[in-house]
Amino acid sequence: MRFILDAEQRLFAETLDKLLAEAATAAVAREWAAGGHEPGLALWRSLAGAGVLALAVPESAGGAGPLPVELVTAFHELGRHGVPGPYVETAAAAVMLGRLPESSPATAWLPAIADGTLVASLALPPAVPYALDADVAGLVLSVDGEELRVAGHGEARVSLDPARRLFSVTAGEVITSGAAAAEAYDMGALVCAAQLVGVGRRLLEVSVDHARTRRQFGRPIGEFQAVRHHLADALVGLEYARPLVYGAALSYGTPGFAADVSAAKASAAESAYTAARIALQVHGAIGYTDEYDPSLLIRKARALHTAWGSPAAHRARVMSALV
Amino acid sequence: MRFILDAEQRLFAETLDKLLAEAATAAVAREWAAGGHEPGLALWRSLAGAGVLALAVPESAGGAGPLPVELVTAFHELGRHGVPGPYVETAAAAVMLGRLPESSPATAWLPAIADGTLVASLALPPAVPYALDADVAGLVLSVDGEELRVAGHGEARVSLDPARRLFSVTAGEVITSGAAAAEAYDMGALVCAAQLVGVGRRLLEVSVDHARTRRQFGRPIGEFQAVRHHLADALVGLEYARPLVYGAALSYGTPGFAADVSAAKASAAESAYTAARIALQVHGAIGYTDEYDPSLLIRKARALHTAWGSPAAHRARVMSALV
Amino acid sequence: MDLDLSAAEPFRVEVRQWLRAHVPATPLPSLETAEGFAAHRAWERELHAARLSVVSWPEEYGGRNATPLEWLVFEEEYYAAGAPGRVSQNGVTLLAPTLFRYGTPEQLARVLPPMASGAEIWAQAWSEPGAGSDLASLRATATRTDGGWLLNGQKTWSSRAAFADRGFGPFRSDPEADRHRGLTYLMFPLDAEGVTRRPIGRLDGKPAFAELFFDDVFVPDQDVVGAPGEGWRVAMTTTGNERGLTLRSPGRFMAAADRLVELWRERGDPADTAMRDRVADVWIRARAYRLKGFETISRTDDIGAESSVNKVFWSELDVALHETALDLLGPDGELAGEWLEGYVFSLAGPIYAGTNEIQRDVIAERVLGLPRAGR
Amino acid sequence: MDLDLSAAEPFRVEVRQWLRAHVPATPLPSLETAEGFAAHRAWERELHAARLSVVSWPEEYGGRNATPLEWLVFEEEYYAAGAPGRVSQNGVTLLAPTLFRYGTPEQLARVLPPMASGAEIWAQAWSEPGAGSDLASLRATATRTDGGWLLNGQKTWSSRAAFADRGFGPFRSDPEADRHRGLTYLMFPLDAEGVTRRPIGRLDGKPAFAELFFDDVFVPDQDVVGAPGEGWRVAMTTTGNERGLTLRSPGRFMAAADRLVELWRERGDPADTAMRDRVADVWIRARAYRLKGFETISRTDDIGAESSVNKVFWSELDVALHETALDLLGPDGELAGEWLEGYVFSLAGPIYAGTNEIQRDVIAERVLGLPRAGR
Repeated sequence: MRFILDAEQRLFAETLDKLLAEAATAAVAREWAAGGHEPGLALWRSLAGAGVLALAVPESAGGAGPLPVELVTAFHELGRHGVPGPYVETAAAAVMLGRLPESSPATAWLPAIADGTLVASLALPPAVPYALDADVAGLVLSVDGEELRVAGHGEARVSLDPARRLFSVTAGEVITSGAAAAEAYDMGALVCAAQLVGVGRRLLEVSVDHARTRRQFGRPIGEFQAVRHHLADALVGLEYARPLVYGAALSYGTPGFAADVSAAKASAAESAYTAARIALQVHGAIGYTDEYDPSLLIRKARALHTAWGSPAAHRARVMSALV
Repeated sequence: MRFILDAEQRLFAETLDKLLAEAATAAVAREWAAGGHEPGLALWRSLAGAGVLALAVPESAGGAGPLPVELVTAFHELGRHGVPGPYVETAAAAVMLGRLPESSPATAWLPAIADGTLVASLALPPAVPYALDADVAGLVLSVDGEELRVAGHGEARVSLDPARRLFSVTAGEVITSGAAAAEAYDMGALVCAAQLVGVGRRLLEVSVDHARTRRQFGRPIGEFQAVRHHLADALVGLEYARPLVYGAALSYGTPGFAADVSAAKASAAESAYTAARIALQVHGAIGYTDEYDPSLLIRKARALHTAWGSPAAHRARVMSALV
Repeated sequence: MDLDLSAAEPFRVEVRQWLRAHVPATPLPSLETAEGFAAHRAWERELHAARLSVVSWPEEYGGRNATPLEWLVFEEEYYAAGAPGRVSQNGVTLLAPTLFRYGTPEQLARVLPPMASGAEIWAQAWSEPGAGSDLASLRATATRTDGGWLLNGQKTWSSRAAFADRGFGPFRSDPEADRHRGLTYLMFPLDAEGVTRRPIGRLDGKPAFAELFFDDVFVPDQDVVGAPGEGWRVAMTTTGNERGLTLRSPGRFMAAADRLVELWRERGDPADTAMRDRVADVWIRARAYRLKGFETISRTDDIGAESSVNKVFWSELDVALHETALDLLGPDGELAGEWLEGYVFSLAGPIYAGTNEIQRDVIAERVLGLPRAGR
Repeated sequence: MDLDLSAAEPFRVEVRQWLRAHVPATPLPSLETAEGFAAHRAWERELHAARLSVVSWPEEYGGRNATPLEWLVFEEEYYAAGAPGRVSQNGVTLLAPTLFRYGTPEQLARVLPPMASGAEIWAQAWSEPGAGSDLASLRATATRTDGGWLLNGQKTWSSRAAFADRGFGPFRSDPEADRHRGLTYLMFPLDAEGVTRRPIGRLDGKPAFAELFFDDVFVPDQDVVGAPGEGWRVAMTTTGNERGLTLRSPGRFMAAADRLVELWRERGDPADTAMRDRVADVWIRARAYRLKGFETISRTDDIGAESSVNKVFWSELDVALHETALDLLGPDGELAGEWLEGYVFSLAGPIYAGTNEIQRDVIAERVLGLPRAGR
């Protein structure tokens, strides 16, 4: 039993952190929000090059996965850096497609997903009614129960998180009746949980930095006990969401996976949102201002709070498994 | 419109406050808890002499009421001073009995309730399954729907609040089928809400005093922002529970009374319990110690939290009225 | 003690009827856009024509001397009717009370009527990049010059300033005096020579604020509010007022809570008692705030620092109310719309007009009487 | 990274079988009574006979050198089986780790075996009336005398001291030294001449503590732990340990959360999704604490101040868990019983072993690296 990242996994996280720190992700997200997808797609290709997308694709289809622990490790970094794009949706789609029989024509998309040349999105009504960034995706899927369809999309809707561009879908022909929406939903919720913990963690980091340097009333605000205790509470929440996320990743393929994912998503959403509210309170008007970067992640934490199933919905699923 | 106590009502509250301050109520409550009822019953007679019980009894039966505003004013003081005894139950019973036709034999108890010679208790299952202090009461009632019965009682059960001695009842003969449990429940919940706000208010008062005088780390603990903010939060909660309680009292006799009472009880229970948790945190081990007086009210706040309907049950009733 | 609102009933009926006849059937465009700002200004003109823009003001300035109870009733009806947001709010709730206390008769006569009619929309210009909650550390300057003052420096997070006509706020007029002294409270035109304004977006990107840069902006003596050097005291009047009821009237939250109940009825799952419990909780809190309002106007003493108790309560209520709505909407909660706009607006509540941390300090010291923390 | 617990599986099976055969069918009387204390002491003896009283200790002192994972597994099985509370807990989790670090071989050999068998039950004697959270202001004294020390003064809120055999804690040995210096950590018999103990009740009236009065109580040099004057450092080891996992093992909360789910199944209204949501929330938090425990024992570095993160989390979880149970029980929630007893116990969590306010200060300063507040 060794329930911490091993050296290779840590190195992977550090590599992604470095890659993303150099990519000026806040600017990429702002451009993505404004409809300029090129920098974001270039980053997609870089991340694919680092192996991120292949983690969701089985080896038989040109991938390296599915490797849930490595996936959540990667999505934690995607969250920390506020990377825009349908990564959650692509990973969820890839894991679902990877579980189809190899004979299924739908598995033909997998190699292109793994190497980053195919960006996917998907809708899973009712919990995930819109397809994120459907206009950028080369493949938009819609899954309802066991029926997998290729979908068209309408106009973009405006989300609180400007880098999240949501589209209604119009479901087309059934591709296969052998896919399980539950498989996509569980994996989507899991990597979304990891992303949320990353978002919360970065918000805590920048809030601590701000509290150290911002002076009011003649001293750094980090000397005020109210600020200190807010930040301590943010840390406590995030510290306990993380093991739930990794614990769920390790139960992939077992009967407890769905409930473990739900525990992780509920906890990650609550603790990241708490961190966002605290970040806003510690930053004051600076956190409330569009052009300062903390606002990007504050908005994302709220948007992801209800994405891929609300905390209440996931808690209900945990109880269904228990009772 | 003048939604504050008038001069006479303020004087009434001050008179009770003075009477109770001189009565050493904490000692009375401790003796009551140990089975020594004499000081508590003497206080009952003093309060009856000050007109408290008559407020629940109609003029036609020797009382002065029902006067809901004056009742909640009195129960706020009973709560602040931690007075033991079945006051809520007696007031609820009196108001219910007072609405029976004058010809009903059950109204014969009212004059003795008004003058303090008859202590009553009652059970209203399922929300109020036990009769408080039934062994002290000269009249124990049990109401189920419209059926009013005189009841016997079993052995005392131990409550978290040692001054609350609860008894199972064994319902006897039906006295009348014209009583409405709802009338007793609403009035009981209302005065219990007032009592809770009083409990919370006193806990805040003693916590502020403690924070001013208790020194740790070389200064009064009231200088620490965490302590200051806890106490501010306790005040905010209580300041907004009070108008709900008085607003409900003023709606007695109108169709909105039941929902207004529920709003008041839910808010009073939550804010008094919050004040109790904060009082415990501010007092530390002193608040956790039986022989120090704050512990009496800390325990009472928790016991009354679910007495006369839980906050959730009362919120459900508010929604039933709204939707 | 009573809750008899009948004295205000005729006024309630008049207001309700007028609103029923005049509130636009389709919502005005967002007031954080140039087009929406103009539409909201026109709406203020319409309110003013019916003497409903500033009901509690004296008649000579465009009001109708409404009692505090009538003002509360007006607010209830206004928000229950879903009438447009008040673009004149910064002037009416922040500057006007200050003028009533410190303004000269000339200032009252000159400033208030166009404020009441929407002809002049005012922006608050208080915060600076280095001085958010800590007003005493302001650095933008007012320097004495012939017949007036020259403003220099920078203000930021100036509400409404992207489109407003005039601004007001404290400037440092004596750099030698210590923190709370040497401030002077001034009014100035936003289109004056030397003023540069740069709209900045709030949390949803809408330019609800601006940054203001001052380069030798001339302000005549007649636009000083109160005495020069007394700006701290003058400003504290405004914040005291801001933290009372006027900034957030109970009618606003009661109307929002009623709409939330309506949303629950339309979109909620009746079997979801967990969500129902949250809706009930915020509705009860809105009712508590409404009743507290009646209590407040029943008092004859100054509520003073107790206004901080109100600020903490309404700001937390507003956030909880909108969080509940977003959660009720589920995956649609993140999409642009009335509830999301209200949520974004609510998030500013615990921050501005003195953060809730500062309010709790005020409560601890000035309401509860706890010792002042060592600074 | 893995969560493979199979290495501890044989041990789990052994523990489970032993507990199934030995856990009393009816609960022992409360350990806060003389009768219950004796019954719990007898239970410790029984555990010790099976070498299950201190599984992680070396064999020479009565343990079996269990790995940290085996210890976690033991705790899971122990609390899942509903086995009795551990009357020896103060000694085992507070004094023993201090002795392992600072004790002499003679002390280890003399103190640990009777602690392991329950022959000697230890009480913590730290707090004083004027020094709860602020240990550095302790005033009870230890004065040098021939061959040892004389204790004088008062301790209070001394857990278990109403019935225990021996006590331990820091005393002021150098009144001239400043706050953190001049303390000496001592062990002493509670039945020694000069010791007066007065049982005091906790929140439910049960005498879970005592006040201790010392009047020239002699303690020989061999009962000093660590060097004289180093009591602060020695005590901080204990508190560091206390805030880690040993004081509140994950098994305890997971078992309680599972029982809460059971209570929900038996007594909950299936249509009450509001209550179901709260049960789920605390169950998830208990699971998080369990997984965090596996993370903690997987690390090779010292968790140091991060133990404060654990303390805040488990203490709040424990209160929430028991509040949920009481609310689920409705009007029966205030009545004496297992859940109420657990609730009363949980309320001490945010207060003792350093209040949660102090823990948050520690987190802010030593985990997050925020500047130290001006004192």
